Amino acid sequence: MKVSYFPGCTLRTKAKDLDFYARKCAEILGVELCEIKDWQCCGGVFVSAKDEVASKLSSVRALAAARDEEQPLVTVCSACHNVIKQTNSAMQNDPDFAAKANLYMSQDSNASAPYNGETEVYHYLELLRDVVGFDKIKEAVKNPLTGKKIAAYYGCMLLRPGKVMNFDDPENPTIIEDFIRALGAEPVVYPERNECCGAYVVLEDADSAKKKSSKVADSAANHGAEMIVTACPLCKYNLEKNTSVVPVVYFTELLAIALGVKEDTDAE
Amino acid sequence: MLNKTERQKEQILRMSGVNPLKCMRCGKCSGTCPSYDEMEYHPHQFVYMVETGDIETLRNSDSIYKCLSCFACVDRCPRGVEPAKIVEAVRLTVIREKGANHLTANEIPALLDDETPQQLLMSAMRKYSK
Amino acid sequence: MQRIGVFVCHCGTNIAGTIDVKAVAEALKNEPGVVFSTDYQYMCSQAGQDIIKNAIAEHKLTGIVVCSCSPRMHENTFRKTAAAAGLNSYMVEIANIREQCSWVHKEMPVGTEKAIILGKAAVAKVNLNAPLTPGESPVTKRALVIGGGIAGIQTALDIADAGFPVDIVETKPTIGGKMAQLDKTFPTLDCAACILTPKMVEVAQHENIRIFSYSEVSEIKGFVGNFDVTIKRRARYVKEDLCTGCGACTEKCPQKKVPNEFNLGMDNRRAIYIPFAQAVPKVATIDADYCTMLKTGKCGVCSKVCTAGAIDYQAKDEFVEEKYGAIVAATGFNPISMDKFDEYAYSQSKDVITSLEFERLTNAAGPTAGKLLRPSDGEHPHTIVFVQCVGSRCAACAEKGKEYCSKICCMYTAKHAMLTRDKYPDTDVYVFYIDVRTPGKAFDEFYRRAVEEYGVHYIKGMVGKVSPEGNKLKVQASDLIAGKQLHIDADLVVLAAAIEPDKSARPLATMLTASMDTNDFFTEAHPKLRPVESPTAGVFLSGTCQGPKDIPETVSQAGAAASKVIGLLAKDKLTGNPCVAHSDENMCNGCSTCGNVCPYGAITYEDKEFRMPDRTTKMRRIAVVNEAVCQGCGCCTVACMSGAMDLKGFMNKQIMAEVDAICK
Amino acid sequence: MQEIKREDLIAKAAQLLADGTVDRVIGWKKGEFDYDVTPAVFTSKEELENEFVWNDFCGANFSKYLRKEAEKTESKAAVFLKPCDTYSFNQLLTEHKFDREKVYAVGVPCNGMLDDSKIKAAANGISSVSEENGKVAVETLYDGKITLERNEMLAERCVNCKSKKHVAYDELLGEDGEVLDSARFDEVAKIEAMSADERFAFWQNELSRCIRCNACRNICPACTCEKCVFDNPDSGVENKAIADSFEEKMFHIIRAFHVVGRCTDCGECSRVCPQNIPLHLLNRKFIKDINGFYGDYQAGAEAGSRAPIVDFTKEDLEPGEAVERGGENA
Amino acid sequence: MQVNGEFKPLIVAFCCNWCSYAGADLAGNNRLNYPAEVKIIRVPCSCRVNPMFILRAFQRGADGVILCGCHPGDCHYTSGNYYTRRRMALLFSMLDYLGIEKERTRVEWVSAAEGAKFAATMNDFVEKVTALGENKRLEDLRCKK
Repeated sequence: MKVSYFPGCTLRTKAKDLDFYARKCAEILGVELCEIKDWQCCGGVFVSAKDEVASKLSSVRALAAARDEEQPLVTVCSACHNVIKQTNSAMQNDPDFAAKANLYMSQDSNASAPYNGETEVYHYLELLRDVVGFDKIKEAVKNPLTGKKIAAYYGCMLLRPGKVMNFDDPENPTIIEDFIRALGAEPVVYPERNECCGAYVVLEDADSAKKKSSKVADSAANHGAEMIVTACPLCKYNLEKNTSVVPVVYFTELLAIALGVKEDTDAE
Repeated sequence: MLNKTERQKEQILRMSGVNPLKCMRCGKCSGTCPSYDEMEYHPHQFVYMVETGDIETLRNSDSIYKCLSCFACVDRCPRGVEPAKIVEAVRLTVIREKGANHLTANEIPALLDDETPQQLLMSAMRKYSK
Repeated sequence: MQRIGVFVCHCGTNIAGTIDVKAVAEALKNEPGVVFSTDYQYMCSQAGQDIIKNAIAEHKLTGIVVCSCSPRMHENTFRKTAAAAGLNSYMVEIANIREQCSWVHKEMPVGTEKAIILGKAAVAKVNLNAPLTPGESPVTKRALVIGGGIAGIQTALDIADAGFPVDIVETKPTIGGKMAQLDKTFPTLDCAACILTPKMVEVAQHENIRIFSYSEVSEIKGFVGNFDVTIKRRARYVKEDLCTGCGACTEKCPQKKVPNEFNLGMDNRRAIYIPFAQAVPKVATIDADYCTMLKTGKCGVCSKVCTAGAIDYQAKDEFVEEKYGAIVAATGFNPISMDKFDEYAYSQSKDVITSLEFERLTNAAGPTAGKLLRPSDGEHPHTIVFVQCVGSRCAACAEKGKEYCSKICCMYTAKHAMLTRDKYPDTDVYVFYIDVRTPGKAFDEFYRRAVEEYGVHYIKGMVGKVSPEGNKLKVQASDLIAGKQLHIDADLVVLAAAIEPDKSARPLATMLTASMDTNDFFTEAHPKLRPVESPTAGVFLSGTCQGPKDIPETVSQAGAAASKVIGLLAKDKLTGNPCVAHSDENMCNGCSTCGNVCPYGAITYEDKEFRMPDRTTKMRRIAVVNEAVCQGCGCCTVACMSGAMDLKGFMNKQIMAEVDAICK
Repeated sequence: MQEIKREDLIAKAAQLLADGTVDRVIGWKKGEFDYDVTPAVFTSKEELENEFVWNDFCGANFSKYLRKEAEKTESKAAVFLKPCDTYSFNQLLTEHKFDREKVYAVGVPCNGMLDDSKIKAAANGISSVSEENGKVAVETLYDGKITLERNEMLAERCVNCKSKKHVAYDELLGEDGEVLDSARFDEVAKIEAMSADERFAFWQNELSRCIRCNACRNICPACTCEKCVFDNPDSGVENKAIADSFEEKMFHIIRAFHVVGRCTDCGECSRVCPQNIPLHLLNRKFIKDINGFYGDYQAGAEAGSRAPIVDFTKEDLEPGEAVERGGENA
Repeated sequence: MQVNGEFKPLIVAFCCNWCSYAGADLAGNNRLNYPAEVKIIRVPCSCRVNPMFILRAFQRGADGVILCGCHPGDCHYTSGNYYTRRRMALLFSMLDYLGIEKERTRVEWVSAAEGAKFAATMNDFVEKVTALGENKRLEDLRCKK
């Protein structure tokens, strides 16, 4: 299966691992990630104001590109996913916004047909769950992570707003836990897993971010987690910067270890 | 003619798409908010104060920079009010004013470390400056 | 030619303020057929009615037109007036010059002109009216009550006491409903079982009441006074007439791991069970989903221990057909699912429970024998947080919960908080509320006692999130009065879940052709004046199937529904609506189109011999309307190409005469 | 030219009479002119051989005759039905208009019938019409023999034939055909595409020719009322002559509306109209709308089917949408 | 009809007894104004309205005809308005086909609780019909004053 792929800014720089292993694992699982040509940064965060148009255009371009290829659009980074899915929803449900965005887009040198929200947007995890299937992943696992107690950290961006993301139950998600189980490890369920890490406020109020990150990491540790997995570079940064109780890894790395693509440096 | 407060209110409501009259003042947003203690004015107050036109107070408060946009209040509100969107709209009315950027490019290098992801810079710029 | 009298009402200034009533009376004098025309202050008053009666006698009127308020208001009044003066009731027409004229137009000339036209239309119609006599249909003197909770029980008892036979159909193995699961009742704190179970016994022993438990209504046909109902009696694999309710089988059954729905799954029962000690009928039931014998054919322990020989593994669903004159819906409520409110961690912690579960936890017959213990570890909770309005008062756009107030939660939460503090003074009890709504006799006093005498902490604010950490539930909430965010380490969290109509109500409403609102509560015939009747004749509403209610309200509505049923069953015959369809057999060609559109199946076809002009005879298929079944919608009249089918009281030519008068 | 021969029909009819299956046969016989074929009842082989006609002018749909014919005696009558006639046959059965037991239906394949008005337009002073090598040969008083292309002389309803398949019969002569994809709604769509003013002008012009002869109603297999509303003084719409242009419109709207969901599109109304008003375009508008609004429905395709006008779904479109859609269809 | 040089349309409104007629009453109770050109005829159900009545109204001088019934699904007779919906969809489409202005006919669902909707509907309908002017295409000259 071929899908359009939007890596995002951080995956090219600080979060290369998140990207690298996503591609490697996709190959093994029979999914071809076709990187969108000339993609532009999503902006890192969705600005909810209805009159913010220009800041959402990079997402619309990516969506339109995927539409032109008749492929769903896949992202790995939680933030890109959140921005692109919310933008897509606005294109579908806010005709005023869609009209303005299409007007901007029509000025592009290689403008394609007006975009009206036709593309389906998947997070890589959704791809694993809904397209590949966790059962199939379980079969593909070469190095099961047996005995490992791993805490899933969703943060806020994968789940909310729930009606738009439509990713999982925002109050009691299970997708990453199921993913962890498929890799042979034991998921640790803890109540802070869907709370915000402090996000971009770290530049504004480092203490606030520290407080939030600590709460998350402590909660995971208290529930016996040996490791936290996340899909978001910013979550990883905040958790690692502010806490040291539990190591934090990207979910794609974990997948790569289980599939035998990556050496488990922690093993033994 | 609308006076300044009324204009501001109307703009905030239009940008955010929020109808504060739907609020039943249950306070679940503030019961939910992870940044409650960092804020001078809390999510339910944002909704109420915009409704009553007490907007300047909000614009002058640091509270507008404390919201994480984590959308927990949006998801849990039983009335579909979406307080986070109103916080964002109030903040935008401030930073869209000339010279009112809350974070400028010059301030950034001092805030960085080796691990800072690009995403953080992008989103902080998006949230705090125009 | 008719002799028509016209009576123009002033309705004080309601009509006369905008319409020149004298001019209307004067203008209508010249209409064809009109022999008398007058006006009066209040036509509906005794004096006004006397004017009409006198005029009928004096001018030998054959028809009257009253220009007044809406016919929905006083058509009946004036029909009775006419009848009292010896004129057929259906020779009366109303011109609505109040709601549809004087109240919606401001200028006197405009209003007056329109009133005259409306009057002319009514005169034109009366000119073509014919006296009508309502048909009669017999009344089956038996009532059906669907639902065996307190609402159904009370309705059934009241009807039965009046001397009419009643059947109760209950889906569960026992009657008793939600009230049987409650511990105490507010605001008097009577024990629910103490006041309910005697009534259940009374039902069981009443000579006029039959209970079809473990049964459901599968088909309803017919109409008021003459319903034909099919009741499906689900196989319970125990012969009701033989079972003595000794309970030996329920003790010996080896299948012990069946979630006990009576205790909301907080403990287990056997595959053969009697829901609770005071069940009525006190008969065991085999749960086919769990019974090893029924599933695999191996076991048979219950049959061996049953000395009465009541076990019957071969039992099949049975269908009972019965006729009823009236049907009462009493299908009750359930708490809504907490799936969309998992920020309260209901699915994540056993110690987050609903209020109904709390009732079972404090009930002496419950899973903990009445001791308030945490479901997770059986420990005594010291800090309890109650959350009100969970799923009630939600906006539609939030796409979760219900828009309405569930009405009973404020009071039962006060009750729970008070009883907890009373029994366990070492507990801290918090109640998070948006508003405390206590309209009701001794209700607010009750709530204040919880605060003032029992020291329950009422906090205006809402819980945002409940996080299970260790053996605690971390409750994060707002305190809007103090302007603080609170963090409470609770041992037990109790959610006041919104209530919703039972799922069986919607298919039942379809069978009854009774209407429902968007929340699936039954609609009443009139929200104020006919609150216990459904708009469908012969169908009545009892209890929470009509809207959220507490027990005293339910019981009073149940009694009111019963009195309506008794009023209906007391009649030997029902006079129908004479404005029914009628087919002119000389014009009907038997094409069957009318029967296709009749919502009531009131039209049948038969072959009839017609005498031809040449003295031969000819058989022809024609439509025949059952006047007792026809409700008078008139759908068939339009389906009929030839115009053979017409509607009495709203005949083609009458309506066309109105059109002509209006367009003249 | 018809594939099935006159002789075959006569032989079949004679056999049915001879073996007592029926005691009369409804068929066609010659009228005043060759193109003026009229329905007739035959009771003997001799009558059949002398008068029975089967040619390109046997357009008449006999279904409606069955209502009266089946009532006459206890014995059976045979009837010849072309494919399009069988739809009317079924529709009449759906409406209980005759006793199926009293009819023996013989299906006959049809190659399309000719429109005498088209021939008359092409030839003056016709003395005879015959077939010659698949063409139409017309002897005229003034111009001698004229040869016309058969396809060009076909009746409109045959040009747009909806089905060569018999949907009801006791016995079929020859081969059965298929339901066809016809272009019968093209003309309706063309009118829909006009502006409202053009449509009004078009119909004003067409309907103003109506002389209220009632031929369309009387021939219509769906018009089987004991008493037509237009003949009934109590109906409120009775009228027997056109006194105002309103009445032209009302008569034709009501006539078409009364056969909504029942009209099989047999085209008899237009065939018999002496003023050549395209009445089938009113019926077809309803059929086209029904197909578009409620899904394809062919009246008479199946006896006992429920017409969309006496049926509903909860999701039906609103009348306001119907009017908009009607325009968009254009 | 011309009143003082101004065109006042004549509107016939057929209202079902259970919902729309009550809705019209409620508009009255709440004193919600609408033009006096609207004259209501009470029928038990919208499905009682025969296309002949509508044509009759136009013949006799109406400029617009509106049918009001219970919302689909809420018919007092359970299904009457569903038939109305089909009949009128087909009839209105036919009128449109004949070139009769489609704004002259309308079906609206008005519940007993929708007094405001009734008044708003009538205001809107009268406005639309007024804009069209007199009914010429379905007039009967004999009925002209």
